[in-house]
Amino acid sequence: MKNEMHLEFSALSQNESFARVTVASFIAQLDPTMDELTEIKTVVSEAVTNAIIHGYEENCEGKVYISVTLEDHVVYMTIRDEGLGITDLEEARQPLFTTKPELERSGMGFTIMENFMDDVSIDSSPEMGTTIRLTKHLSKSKALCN
Amino acid sequence: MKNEMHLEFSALSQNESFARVTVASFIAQLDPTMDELTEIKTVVSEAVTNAIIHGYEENCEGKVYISVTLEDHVVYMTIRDEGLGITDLEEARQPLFTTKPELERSGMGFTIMENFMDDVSIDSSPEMGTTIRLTKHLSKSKALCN
Amino acid sequence: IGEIQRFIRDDGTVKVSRSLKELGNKIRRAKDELSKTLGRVPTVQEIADHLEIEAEDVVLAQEAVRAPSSIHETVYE
Ligand SMILES: Nc1ncnc2c1ncn2[C@@H]1O[C@H](COP(=O)(O)OP(=O)(O)O)[C@@H](O)[C@H]1O
Ligand SMILES: Nc1ncnc2c1ncn2[C@@H]1O[C@H](COP(=O)(O)OP(=O)(O)O)[C@@H](O)[C@H]1O
Ligand SMILES: [Mg+2]
Ligand SMILES: [Mg+2]
Repeated sequence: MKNEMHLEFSALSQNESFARVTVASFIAQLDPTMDELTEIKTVVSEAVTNAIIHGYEENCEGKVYISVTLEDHVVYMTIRDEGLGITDLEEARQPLFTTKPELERSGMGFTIMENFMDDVSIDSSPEMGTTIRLTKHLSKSKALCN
Repeated sequence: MKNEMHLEFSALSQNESFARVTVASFIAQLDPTMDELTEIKTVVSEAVTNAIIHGYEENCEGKVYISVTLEDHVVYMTIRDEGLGITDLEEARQPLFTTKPELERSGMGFTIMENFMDDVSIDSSPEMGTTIRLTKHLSKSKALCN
Repeated sequence: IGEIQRFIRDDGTVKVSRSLKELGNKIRRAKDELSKTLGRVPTVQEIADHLEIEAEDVVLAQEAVRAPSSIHETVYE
């Protein structure tokens, strides 16, 4: 049975925590392990932070869009902004690459997403903004009595 | 400074806890008391349950829409469905009135909303569905060091 | 009226941030305990059952004890 949710919120850094909790509490229905939840929350942090500081350069009028679909034991997540977009995607995805070194960015956002999720795909352009699609298959090896 | 969020999710009763926690997490930014948070969570439960069991009669394809705006210390919340609508609004708002006694409904949903929120307004029709607008002014008597 | 959940104590005037932090610490301890007894990382429902709260509330309280992360850094738990 399919279950979906869509979230939209102001591009304010104070909403990062809220975004993490919203996504994690939705996924909690599938009874993930505490580690899986932490990984997903971290990925949300990275993508939402990117939308706010790179996509919108902290313009609080920007909106961040998150969608999550749960089907069987798979999490399908999309995190989107209508901001500036990424000019060189291949370069952006390289570990340690950042266009904002003055903010002490680690440049590791995409690397983290790729490590913690099973699939990551990115669509981006100056006209459209940036859309990140991520998939994670949750482990099913839980206690037999559920 | 204004902060807003919009949430849409499938009309499934298993999403009720998710809706409560999502709204609570957003409002937590204003550092309410536990009573205020509990009251708002209860109101969300009541309105979301109404949308699912009365608005959509548990048709999981229905969508429930929640919007929350935070401005100064005021919470503006809207909970909406595009379901069946309420035929007699004055009657529906009466304490203990329910159109589903077979489900052991208490009929107290609207009464609870009116008790826990400062303002409750309802728009409903068979064409449009039901929209509940609620306002709550959070107490400002906080510690000076925050 | 309805379902009133009291987190830790009956003092409803306690600030949410403090109440959630206390619950968050309980969750941390529960996670450690269950990891030992189960021999693996517990699931969110296992922690929820242990503390007699809902899984979604485990998520909410756990965020309250996350080390403060500025927009400029991601902290790993
Ligand atoms: N949503 C986005 N909008 C515009 N540019 C982005 C977005 N997300 C990532 N980028 C670009 O990709 C680069 C790499 O991102 P990331 O790996 O998260 O590292 P960091 O955020 O530390 O710079 C960023 O420096 C930025 O130039
Ligand atoms: N979203 C809704 N859509 C359609 N009808 C509704 C909705 N919410 C409330 N109602 C109607 O108003 C009545 C009173 O609601 P409420 O006070 O919550 O009591 P209860 O849910 O226990 O019946 C319901 O029995 C139903 O007929
Ligand atoms: Mg980044
Ligand atoms: Mg009701």
